[in-house]
Amino acid sequence: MDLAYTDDQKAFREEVRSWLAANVPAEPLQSFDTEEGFQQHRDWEAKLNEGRWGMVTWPEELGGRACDLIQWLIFEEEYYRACAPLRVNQNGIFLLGPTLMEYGTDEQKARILPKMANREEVWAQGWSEPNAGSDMAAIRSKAELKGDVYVINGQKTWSTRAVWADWCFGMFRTDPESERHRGLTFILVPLDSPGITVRPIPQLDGLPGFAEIFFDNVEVSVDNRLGGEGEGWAVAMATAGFERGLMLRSPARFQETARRLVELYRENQTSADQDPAVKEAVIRAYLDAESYCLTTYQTACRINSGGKIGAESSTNKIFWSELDQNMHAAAMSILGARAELLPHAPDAAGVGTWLDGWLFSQSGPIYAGTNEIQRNIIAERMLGMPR
Amino acid sequence: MDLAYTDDQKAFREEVRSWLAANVPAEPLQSFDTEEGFQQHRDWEAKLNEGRWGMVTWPEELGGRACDLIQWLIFEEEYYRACAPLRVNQNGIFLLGPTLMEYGTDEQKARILPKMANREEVWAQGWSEPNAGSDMAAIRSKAELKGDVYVINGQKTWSTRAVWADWCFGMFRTDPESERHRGLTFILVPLDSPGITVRPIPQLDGLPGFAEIFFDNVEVSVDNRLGGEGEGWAVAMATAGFERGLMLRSPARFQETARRLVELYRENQTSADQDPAVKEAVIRAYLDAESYCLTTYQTACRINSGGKIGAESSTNKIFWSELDQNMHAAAMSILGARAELLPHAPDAAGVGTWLDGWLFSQSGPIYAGTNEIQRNIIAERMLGMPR
Amino acid sequence: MDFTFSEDQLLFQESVRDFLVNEVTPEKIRELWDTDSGRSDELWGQLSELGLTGLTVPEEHGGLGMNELDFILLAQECGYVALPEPLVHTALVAVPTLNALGGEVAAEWLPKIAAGEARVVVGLEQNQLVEDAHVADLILLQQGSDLHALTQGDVELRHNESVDPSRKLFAVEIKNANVVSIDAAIIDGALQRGALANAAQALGLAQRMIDISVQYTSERNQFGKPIGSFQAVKHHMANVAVQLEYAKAPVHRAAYAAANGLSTLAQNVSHAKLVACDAANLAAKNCIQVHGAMGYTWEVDLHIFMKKAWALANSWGDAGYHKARVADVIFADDALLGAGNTFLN
Amino acid sequence: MDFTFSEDQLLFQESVRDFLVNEVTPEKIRELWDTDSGRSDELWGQLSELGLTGLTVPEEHGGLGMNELDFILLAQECGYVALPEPLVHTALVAVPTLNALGGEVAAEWLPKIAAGEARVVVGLEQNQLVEDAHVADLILLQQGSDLHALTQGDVELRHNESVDPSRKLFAVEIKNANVVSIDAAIIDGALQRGALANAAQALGLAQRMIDISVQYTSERNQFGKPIGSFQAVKHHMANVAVQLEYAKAPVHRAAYAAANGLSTLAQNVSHAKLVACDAANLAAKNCIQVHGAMGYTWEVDLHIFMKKAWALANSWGDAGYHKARVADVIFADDALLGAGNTFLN
Repeated sequence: MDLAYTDDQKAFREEVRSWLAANVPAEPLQSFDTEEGFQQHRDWEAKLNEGRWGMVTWPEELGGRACDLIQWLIFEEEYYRACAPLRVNQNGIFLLGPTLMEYGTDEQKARILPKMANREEVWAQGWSEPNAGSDMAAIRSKAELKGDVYVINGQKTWSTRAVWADWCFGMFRTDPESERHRGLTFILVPLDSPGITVRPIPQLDGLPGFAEIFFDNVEVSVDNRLGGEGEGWAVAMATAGFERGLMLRSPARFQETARRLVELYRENQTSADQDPAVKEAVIRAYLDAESYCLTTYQTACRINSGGKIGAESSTNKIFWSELDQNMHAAAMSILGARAELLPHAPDAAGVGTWLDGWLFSQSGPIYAGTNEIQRNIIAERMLGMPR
Repeated sequence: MDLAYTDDQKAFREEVRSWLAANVPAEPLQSFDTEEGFQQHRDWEAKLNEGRWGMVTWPEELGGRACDLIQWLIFEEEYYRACAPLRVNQNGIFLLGPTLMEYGTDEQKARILPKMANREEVWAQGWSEPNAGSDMAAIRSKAELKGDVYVINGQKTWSTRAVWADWCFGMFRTDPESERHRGLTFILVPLDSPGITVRPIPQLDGLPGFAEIFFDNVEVSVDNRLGGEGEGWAVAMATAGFERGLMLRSPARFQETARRLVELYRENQTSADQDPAVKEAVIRAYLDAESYCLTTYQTACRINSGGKIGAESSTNKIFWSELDQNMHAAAMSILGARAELLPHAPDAAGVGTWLDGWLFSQSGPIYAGTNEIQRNIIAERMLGMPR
Repeated sequence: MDFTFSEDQLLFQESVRDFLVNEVTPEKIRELWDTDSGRSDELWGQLSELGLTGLTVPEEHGGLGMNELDFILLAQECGYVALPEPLVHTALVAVPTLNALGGEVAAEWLPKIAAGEARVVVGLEQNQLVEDAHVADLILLQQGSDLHALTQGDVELRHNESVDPSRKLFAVEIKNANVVSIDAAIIDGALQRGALANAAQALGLAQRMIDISVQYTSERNQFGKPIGSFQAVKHHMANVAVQLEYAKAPVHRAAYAAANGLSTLAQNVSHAKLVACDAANLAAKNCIQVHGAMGYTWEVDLHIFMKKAWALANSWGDAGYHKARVADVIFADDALLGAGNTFLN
Repeated sequence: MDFTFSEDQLLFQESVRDFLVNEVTPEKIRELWDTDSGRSDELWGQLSELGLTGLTVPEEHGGLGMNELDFILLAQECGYVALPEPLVHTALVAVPTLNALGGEVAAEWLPKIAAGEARVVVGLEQNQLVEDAHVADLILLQQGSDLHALTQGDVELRHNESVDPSRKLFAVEIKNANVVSIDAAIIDGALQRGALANAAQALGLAQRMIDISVQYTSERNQFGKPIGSFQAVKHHMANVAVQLEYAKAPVHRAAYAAANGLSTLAQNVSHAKLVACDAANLAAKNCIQVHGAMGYTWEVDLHIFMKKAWALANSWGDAGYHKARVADVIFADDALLGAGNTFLN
C-alpha cells in the first residue's frame, strides 16, 4: 500500500489543472436541459476534444489518453475543482463508448466513435419503458428484422438528453415469443429517423431533462445492432457495469459539494447553530464524502491490479445518492427562509445553486435502479439472503 | 375542547400523590426477575391493593375505583413521578383482568379476580411458541377435551414472569384439524400443575425475564376455559387491544425518561456538546415524549366520549418503542466511556439505571408484534395498501 | 379535560373539505400558475361566501367571532388542497393581529375581511418576504420594533420567485410609513400564529401526499404486482403515517393555547411546527421515492404539495429558530418537565 | 498510488482468521466468562506461536518489525471473533508506544512481548479504566502530563464490571510512581492507536453480526418462509452492509497514516473510528431486530458481539471526542477540503 501519488500522476494532475484553468468558460453555461444551453455544452465538448480531454480513458487512436482509473479520478478531481461544465454527451462517452469498444464491430467503431468524440453526435439512453422501470426485463418495444433493417415499434421513456440528442441506444424485443431477459437486442437508433416522435418530459424544475420516445415503424439498418441478436441483456449489463457507474459518479462531485456545504455553514454559523442537527449533518457530509473517495480509490486500485468487482458495487449507488440528498437537505436547512428562492430572485443573496442541487438530488435514489432494488441486490447477491 | 383538568381530576391527582408519597418504598426494590425481587414486588402489589390503588380502572366491587382513561393517565403520571415499583402482575391486572370481565363467567370472575387483586396469584402470559412468534396463528400446542378436563401438550416461550408466577394464560389448539386462527381456545393454566416444566430464559442482562413452558399431558379443568371452545382468537385479540396496550405503555414512563435525559445532558453538557447529535436527540426526546402524551390524551378522550380506535393504534407501538430506544441511545452517548459499566461498578458514578434501560429498550421494537409487523398493519389496514 | 373537537367543528371541517377538494383541484392550481397574480377573486369570493374569511372576525365587526381552535381543522384542509389564496394567512394570522391592535385599523379592516372585501397579510423579520403582498389590501409589516399598516399605495413590491409556483413572495419597501404599534407582544403573537398556520397546513399536505402515493402505488405494477404490495414501499408509507399521527395533537394543542392565550403558547407552537413540518418533509421524501421517476416529473401532481411542504418548513421561523425556542424552555433551571406537566394544572 | 494490501498481508490475514474462528468460538468465550481472570495463558501462548505478539516488535528486539498497517487486517479478525485477550491492545497500542519511548523500558519489555512472555496495556485519561490491567505484566498509565510504566507491584486495581462479560476493566491506583515520559506526543500517539484498534475491531464485529444474522434469518421460518426472504429484513441487513462497506477504506487509510507517521493521523483516525463504530452500532441495532426475541436472549451468541461493539464505540475517545477533532480540522480557516485533498500530494 502506497497512498502517495506518483510523479507521473502529479504531473498529469498539473497538466489537467493548467489546461482547465486556461479553457473553462468564466461564465457558467446555461442548463443543458435548455436548447441554448445544450448547444453551449455541445461546443464545450468540442473544445475538450480538441485538447484531447474529452474521453481521457479512451485509447489514444480514438482521441483519448488511455488513462487508468486513478488518472480518471485525478482528472475528475481537477474537473470539479475547476467548476467545468457538466458532460452533455456522458451517455455516449461513458456508457455507450466503452461498450462499443467491447462489443462493436470495427465498422461500427470507425463510424460512431469519432463523431461521438467530436460532439457531432450526442447520445441519449433509452432504457426504460412505461411498464419497464425498476423491472427492466419487462421491455415490450419490438424490433422486427425485415431484410437488412429492423422495424421498431413501441415506446421508451425517462430518456435523458433525448430532447436535443442525435441518437439513442436501447434494448428492443426482437423475439416476440421471448420473455424477460431473453430475446432482447441492443440497437442504436438515429433520432431523426422517420416515425420517431420525441415528447419532452418536464422535470421538477420545469425543464425537459428527459423525454418519451415513440417508435412507429421506425426502420433502422441492421448495422446499428450492437452485439448479436438476442444478446441485448448482456450488452446492457456491461453498459451499466461498475466502471461505467464510476465514470458518472466520481467522488470529486460529492467532495466539492461537501466543501461548499462547510463554507455555507461557516458563512451562516450563528443561525445554523440554532439547529444542532445542521452541524451534525455538515460533519457527516465531510466524513461520508471522504469515505466515498477513499473507498472508490481502493476499489479502483483493486481493479487496476486485475481484481474484479462484485455485488458490493450496489452499495455505491445507495451511498452516494443518500449522501447527496443529505448534503443538500443540510444546505436547505442552513438557508432557511431563503432556501425556496430561485437563484435569480432579487433577494436570493447567497443561495447559489443549492436549490437546483436539492431538486436534482431527489432523483439520485430513484434512477438507474431505485435504492430499494439496490438493497434487494445487496441482500440477495452480496449477503446471500434467500430470495 | 378543554385542556384543563377538572377539580375532581385535580383532587384525584392529589389523592394519588399523597398516598404514594406515604407508601412508596424509600429503597428501590430489586429486579422482579430475581426471586427475592419478585417477592418484594408481590408484597408491593398487596400494599397497593390495601389502598385500593392496585387496579384503579377496575369496578369498585372488585377493589378498583372505576377510573376512566383520563384518571388512569393521571394515576400513571403520579406513579412514575414517585418512582414507584414496576407492576409484577401486569399480565394479570392489565391484560387478563379486563378480558375476564368481558368474557369470563361469574364463577370465573369470583374465583380468579380477587386473588389476582390481592397478589395471591401472579400471572404470566403464554402467547408465543417456538414457531409462532410474529406469526401467532401458527400455534401448535394442543388441548384435548377429555370429560371435564383439557389435556394439554406442547410448548410456550417468551413467557414473561413465568419463572415465579402462579398461573399462565394462552391459546391452545383444541381442534387438531383446524388451521391458523380457527380452532384455538383460550385456557388458564396453574403453573404448579403436574406435567409442567418451566425453563427460565436468561435475557440480555443475564436475568430470567421470561421462560419456556413445556406441557406434558397437563390436565386443566374445563372451568379454566375463557370464552367458548374455538373462540380463543377473538378473546386474545381483545386481550391485546389498544386500551390494554395503553395500560402498559402510559406516556408518563417516557416523559420521565425524557426528563432524566435532559438532566443527564445538563450535568454533562460540556462533553455532551462535543457531539451535536446529542443535543438534537435530547430536544427530540422531549418533543416526542410530549407528542406521545398529547396524542394519548386525545385518543383517550375520544374513547371516553364513545369513539372507536382503529388501525392507527399500530402507530403507537412503533412510536414509543423507537422513542425509548432513541432516548437511551442518547444517554449512552452522553455517558461515553462510563456507559458500559454496571450500576454497582465502583467507578460508575452518575450512570444511574441507564444501562438497564438501554438493554430493556432493545426489546421494545421486538415484543408484542415486531415493528415490521406493525408497519405492515399500518400500510394495509390504516392506509389500505395492497397485501 | 376534553381533547376532542365539537360536532360543529368536525361538520364544518367536512363541508369545507368537500368544497375545497371539488373546487381547488390540481388542474385549477396549474391554471393559476399561468395567470399574472396566481390568485382568483372568484375563488376568494366563494371562500367568503362559505364564511371562511369572517370566521375569526369578532361579531361586532361582522364576523362569526370564532377563534384559532375553530379554524385549525380548516387550515389543515387548506393545506390538503394547497389552497393558493391567503385565507389561512388572513384568518389565522392577520385577524388575530388586528384584534390585538384594536382601534381604528381594526375597526376599518376587520369588517372588510368579514365581508370578503379584503385580503390582509403580515410580514415579520422572520419572514421578510411577504407572501401574497401583491394581492393584499392591507399589509401589516414589521420593521425593527415598529409594526406598520400599509396599503398598496404605501409600498413598493419586489417579486421573488419560489420553487413552489403557487407561492408569490415579495420584498416590501415602505414608501409611506404608518406605524400602528410598537408592542413586541403583538409582533410575537403574529409570529406564533404564522407558525401555527404552517404547522396545520403541513398536516394537510402530508396527508395529501400519503393519499396520492397510496393510490399511485396501488395502481402501478412492476414485477407482476402493484408496487404498493412490496414491503419496502409499505414501510416507507407507514413511517410517514406514524410521524403524521403523532404530529396532530401537538398542533391542536397549540391552537388551543392560541385561542385561550396560554402562557405556553410560544413553546407549544414551536413544538407543533417542528413535528408537523418534519412529518410533511418525511412525506415528501418517501412519497417521491415510492413514485419512482414519475415523482420527479412536473406532470405528476405530487410536486405541487411537496414543494409547498418544503417552503412551509422554512417560513415563519425555520427549524433552528423553533428548536432554539424549545431549548430555551427545557434547558432552563425552572423547567417543568416530566410526567404531569404537559397541561397547565 | 496503491490502495491494495500485499499478497502476504492477505495470506496472513487468512491464516489468522482460520486459527481464530476455530479456536476462539462463542463456546470458548462463554467458558472464559466463568473463569477468574477471563483470560487464558494457553490462548496467549498460541497467539504468540503464530507470531502475533511479536508482529509489530522491531527485529532488533526479537520481533518481525512490522507496522500498524501490517497488523490492521489481523485486528479486524480479532474483532470478528471478539478475541478475549489484549492482543490488539498490546501489538497495536502498547508496542508502538514502547517504540516511541525507546530506552530501557523498550529494551526490557519489547523482547518479552515478542517472546509471548508479556501482556502490556495502556491507560489514558480518555480511557481511565484500563482493560486487562489484571493480566498485564506492564501498564503504561497516563497521569496528567506524566506517563508511568508500572508492574502489578506498583499498582492497586479496582475492578469495574462491564455489560460485556468479556471486558475486564480496572481503575488503577499508583502505589509506586515510575514516570518514563512527559512527552504529550507519545500519549497522543497511544490514543490514536487505541482508537484505530477499536475501529478495526468494529469492522470485524459488524461483519460477524451480519454473518450471524444472515444465517439465522435464512433458517428461521415464519408465515411459511424464511424471515430473511422478507424485504424489510433484507433491507435492515443491506443498510448495515452499505455502512460497513464504506467504513473499511477509512480504517485502512488511518492504519497507513499511523505506519507512515503522516501529519493527518489524528483526523484520519477520528474519521475511521467514527464511521467504523457507527457501522458496528447499526449492525447491533438491525441484527437484534431481525433476530426478534431470540436476539434478546443470553443463549444466542449475537449479544457477545453486540455488547463489545457498544463498548468499543465509547472507549479510546467517544463519538463526541472524535467529532470535535474532525470539526477542529474542517472548520479551520486553512482547512484543505474538497476534491484532490484526500491524499497528501
